[in-house]
Formats: sequence, structure tokens, C-alpha cells
Amino acid sequence: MHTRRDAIFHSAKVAAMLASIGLLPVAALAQGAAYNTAAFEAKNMADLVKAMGVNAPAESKDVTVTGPDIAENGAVVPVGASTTLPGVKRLLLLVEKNPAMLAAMFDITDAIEANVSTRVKMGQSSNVYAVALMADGKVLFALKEVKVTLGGCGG
Amino acid sequence: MADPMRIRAQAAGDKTTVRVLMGHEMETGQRKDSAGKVIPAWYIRNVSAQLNGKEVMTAQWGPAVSKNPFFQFVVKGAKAGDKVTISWVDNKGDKRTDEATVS
Amino acid sequence: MKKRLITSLLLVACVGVSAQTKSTADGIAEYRAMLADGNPADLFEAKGEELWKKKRGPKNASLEQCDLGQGPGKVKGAFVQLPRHFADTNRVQDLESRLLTCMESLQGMDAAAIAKTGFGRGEQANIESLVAYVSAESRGMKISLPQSHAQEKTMFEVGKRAFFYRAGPYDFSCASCHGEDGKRIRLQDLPDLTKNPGDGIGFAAWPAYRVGNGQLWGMQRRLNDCFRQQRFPFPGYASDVTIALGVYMGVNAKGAESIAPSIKR
Amino acid sequence: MKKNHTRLILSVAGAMALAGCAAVAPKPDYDAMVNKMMMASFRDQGIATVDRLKQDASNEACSDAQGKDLPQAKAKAIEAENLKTVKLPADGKFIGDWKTGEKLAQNGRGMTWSDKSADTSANGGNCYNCHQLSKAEISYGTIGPSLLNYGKIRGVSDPTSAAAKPIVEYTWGKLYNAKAYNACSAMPRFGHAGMLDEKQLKDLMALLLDPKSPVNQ
Repeated sequence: MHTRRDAIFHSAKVAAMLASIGLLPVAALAQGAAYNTAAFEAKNMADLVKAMGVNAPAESKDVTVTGPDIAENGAVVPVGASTTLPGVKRLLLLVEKNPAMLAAMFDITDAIEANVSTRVKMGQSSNVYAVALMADGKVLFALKEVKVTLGGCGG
Repeated sequence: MADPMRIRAQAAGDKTTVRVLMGHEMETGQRKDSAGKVIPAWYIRNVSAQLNGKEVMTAQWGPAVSKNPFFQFVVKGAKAGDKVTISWVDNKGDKRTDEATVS
Repeated sequence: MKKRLITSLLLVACVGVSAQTKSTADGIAEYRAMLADGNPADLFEAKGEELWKKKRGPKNASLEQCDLGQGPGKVKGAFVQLPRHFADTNRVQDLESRLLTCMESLQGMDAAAIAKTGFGRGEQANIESLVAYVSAESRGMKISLPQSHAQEKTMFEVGKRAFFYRAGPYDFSCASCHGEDGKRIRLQDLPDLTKNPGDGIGFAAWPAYRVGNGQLWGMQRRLNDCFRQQRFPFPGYASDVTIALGVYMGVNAKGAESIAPSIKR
Repeated sequence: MKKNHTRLILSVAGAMALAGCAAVAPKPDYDAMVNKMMMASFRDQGIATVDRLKQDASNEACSDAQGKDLPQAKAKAIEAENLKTVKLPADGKFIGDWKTGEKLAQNGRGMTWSDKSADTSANGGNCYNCHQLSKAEISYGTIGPSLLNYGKIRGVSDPTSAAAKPIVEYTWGKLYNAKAYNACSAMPRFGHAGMLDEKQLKDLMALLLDPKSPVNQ
């Protein structure tokens, strides 16, 4: 007999399975959607690479990180990641000195350009990384420093 | 219930720029209220984008994404009249789906 | 919107070219340009429109018949003429005090209780969305406060004196920071509010979304925080001093293009 | 405040009604109205109580001037009054620790209704809000003049020397009560208003005058 609890457990398992083979439909984007908790808790690049199960990153001029030189307010810092290289699977945005390094990760399909941007919080001036995970296993990155200034009256 | 998103999808040639604003606290779980109590983490974790019902992008976010998140991406081959759908789910299981027409 | 977008893109492009010799001011300008497209005030604007049209309160009525100075139900162009005198209340009112009047008379809510509510809580949170909506309906229009009624002239005169009123432990007045051109606190430019500081600057930029806290601030909250930083006691919500300052700044800003709701640090 | 009391006879509403029939009424007394309005519009919140709205003679004169210069005699009289309030350090030592001074200069907190205590230990110097001080800090205000190389420009190589005494005493006075030298200065009267104590003022003195301070590099 199926109890309600079983049904929930079952659907979560199915969702996880679908997610693992990239078949998760939007309608099912719920508790079961893939989320790499370990990656979002990583404090540094080594931990992040381990949590993601990917190769060590190498700097590349083919990857671009966008962001302001100076942010007037660390609560909202516009940042972007892009690359002109073909075969990108994922783009990551990292803030080196945040409590957890990984801010956002985007899965890139053939239907979109490898060019995403968002806004992130920065506790202090820090390097911001754009990381591209390539189909061939290469992990490429670009970085730039963003200064966060102290604004207002400070009161 | 969560507030509606604001989605703009503008086509230029064969590329469509999609800009999304979401209403969400994106609480980090590291801040304290005036009584010194930690405000629990509350943030969007999964985002998905569809073009005419076909998934074109998914994303995972951490609490470092700013409050009332904005994000932008570029869809290839979309044209005016196409439907762009964005969905998100947060760490409490709250979710929201909104749709916009490419112009 | 399109025009704003283009200028912001141009700014980014220009700044990008001279990256190596970029000054702090250029860096800040670049940061602001990057934020201009995608202002979360849009979220508040949409919510405000919904609230305006929604039947609420003890009288289960919408605000659609609210008279903001252009006649009942006319929202477009109302914001750039506020604060102004209203015959029914026989008072000069700014947008927020006028909304309180409508919420009480049309919807049966308790205006005094809302005025006492803290910013961002309860109906005060709804007012923030409403001011985003109402101000957005005058986006691109020029500030033009009426000064024909005697009370409007009086409010300008007392507002001017309130603007220069020095007191508190720091001896500050509004004019300490906003009385001269080209000044700043830390990196924030301070508009000279004793004259028209230009399109979309100062009075013509509020209400605004504050990126620092993700809140939408109307003029009442803006003035409240100015007085806090001025080390003054607490100004009552929609109190005479806040309305008078609104009239003084608004009359000075005559002809400036309103970009509200804008986005601010 | 004495003036306020005599001015308060007219209520704002009454005065406004008068303004409404200006043809027969005399010119409305806006000064009376603004005082009445200020008292009616504000309330106590935490440490920020309405008695802060009281103006001393300096603040009243500078408010009335509305940004214009005071008549010279009036300005001199105000400056003389304020100079009398300046207390030099009891132990005759003016220079503290510039490192603590730098922290104070960076700190823009204190005296708002959201601050819990009005004690000097809760207050910052607010210096960078209005002044440039060191090369390293790019986030500085411009309401006041740049103080970069403050001591160096004035030739102070040893702030404890007899040669430096005039500039040291002037600087102390400026921090203690800025209105002693400029009647309508925008600068708070840190010592006179009891916002910074002697030790804190000494640390700010060191920041400005110690040759090793980042201000003088």
C-alpha cells in the first residue's frame, strides 16, 4: 500500500534521477531539483573543485569576467561570466573573499549564448572569478578585482 | 505567496536578451536581527528558463545572489511572439513561475 | 527606458576604453550605469498597481477613485505636481499623506494608525509599492508644483526656513550637506537642493530603490533617514516639516525631469 | 530658545489662515511658524530627544542667514563666544595615537536615534565623511577641505615642540569647537558638544599632526 509519505519519497527520487540525466522538466522544478550543497559551502577553490568533482582550473583569456572596478555598495555588485569558446557546459561566478566562494552556477545549453550576468553580494573588496566548465573536462577561469567602498555617512 | 517576476525578452536579429527581476529576500543566514537572533537563510536555489516550453537553461544559486535578484542571458533563435518562461524554487520550497512574450 | 538603456551602454563602453586611467568617480559612474538597467523598483511598481486597483479595507474599495490632485482616478501626471493644496482636507499634502487620506476615506482604514506604523511594516509596506506605482505614472514628466494657493506659498517659505534650521549635537541642517554644488559625503554626490539640481537628480529621483537594503523608499522615508543622520529627533510620518520640505525642494526643482522610481546606492 | 518662546505665540494654523487673506493681514511671520512647526513635527526617539531642536545663539544666527555670510561683527562675536568654550587638555599633552585616530576618523557612527548610547565611547569622528585625509582611503567626502598632509604642509616635524605650539593649539581648538574660528562652519563642535572626549581628540590630533600618520605620508 502506498502511503502519502512514500509517494513524496518516490517522486523526489524520480526527480533526482531525472535531474541526473538532464531530463528534469520545469514543472517538476521543486524540492527534487539538483542542488550541490557542498559546492555552495566551499570556502576556497580547492574545496570547490572537490565538491564539483572537476579538474583544477586554469586561467584563460577566452573566458571573460565582467564587473565594476568599484562598487558603491557591496550588497549589489553586477557581475557576469562569458566565453567565446564552444562546448561550455557550465558558467560559475565566484567571490573569493565571501564566506562561501560560489555565488551562482548556470548550466549552458546550445539554445543560449555562453554569456550570463547577475548581481551578487560582496562583504569586502575581493577578486571575482568567472569559471567555465568545458565539455572536454577543462576548467577555465578569468578574474578581476572589485573594490567595495564604504558609502554614506556610515551611521 | 511570492510576488510576480518582471521578465523582459527583447529580440535583436537572431538573439533575444532576457532580463529577469525576482522579488525575493535572499537572506544569507549570517545576519542577526536587532535582538541578536540569527535571521534564518532564505534564498532561491534553483532557476529554470524555457523557450516555448523547452528548457534552455538551469541555474543553481547560493545566498550570495543579491536581494531581489536580477539576471540576464541571451537565447539564440527566438523570435517575436515566442514565450519565455522562468521558474524558481527557494530553500523553503516556495516557488514561482512567470511567462513573458518576446518582443 | 530605451534611451536610458542606450546611455548606460554607452557609458560602460566609454569607461571600458579608458580603463587604465579611470578615476574613482568614473568607476562609480560605471557601477551605477551597470545597475540602471534592471531596477528592482519595477517589482514594487507592479505590486503598487495591483494594490491601487484591488478592493481592500473595511469598505472593500479600491483606490481608483483617489484624487491625487488631477481629479478622482487620474494618476498620470499627478506625482510631478505634489505636494499641493487639497480643498477637501484644506491642507497641503504630499503623495504619502494624500494616500493616507484616500486609504481612510475610500477604504475605511485608520490613517493615524498607518502613520504610526514603522516603515516597511503592514500598510506602510503597501504604501511603498503605491508610491512606486504613482510616481512611475509620471516618469519622464517635468516637476511642476503649483504655488497659487496661499498655503502652498506658506509651505514653501516655512520649508525653506526648515531647510536651513541648524540644531542637534552636530549643528546640522539640511543645508549642511545639500546647500552647495559639487559636494559629497564619502563617495556619494550631494545635490544642491536650494535650486534645481537637474533632471533626475535630488527631488526628481525619489521614490527610489535602495540597493543597500533592497527597500523602496518614498520621500517620507528619505527625509526620515536624512533627519536621523542629521542627529535630529524623529520626524512624524507626513508631519508638517516633511511636507514643507517637499514643497521647498519640489518648487526649487521646477522643470526637472522626474525619473522616479529610480535606483540608489 | 528664548526667541522661540516669544515667537511661538502664533500657531502654524492661525498664521496660515492669516496668509490666506493677505490683502488685509500683515506679512505672515514665517520665522514664528517654522519654530512652531519644528516643535510640532518631531518626537523623541531613543537618545534623540526633541530638546535637540533648541538652538543656541550660533545656530540661530546661522539658520537665519540661510547660507549667506553673517555681518562681520556678528560673526566675530559668535566666534569669540565659542572660543571661550575651548578647554585645552588638562595634562598639556595634545598628541595621542594616530592608529586609534584613523579608526575614529573612519567611524561615522554616533548620536542618531538608532545609536543606543550617547556616551563618547559610542561615537566616531566622522572625519572621512567630509574630508580627504590619507592617500589610501579613496572613499572620502568633500564638504570640508582636504586634510591630506595636514601636518606636513604646516611644517610640523615634531608636534610636541615649541615651534609647533600655535598650530597644535589651533588644531585642538578647531576639533573642540570649530565655530571658534568660523561662526557658521559646517563642522560639528566635537569637544564642546561632548561627543568626543579628550583622549579621542588627542588621537585625532595625532592623525593630523604626527609625521608618522598616514595623513602626512
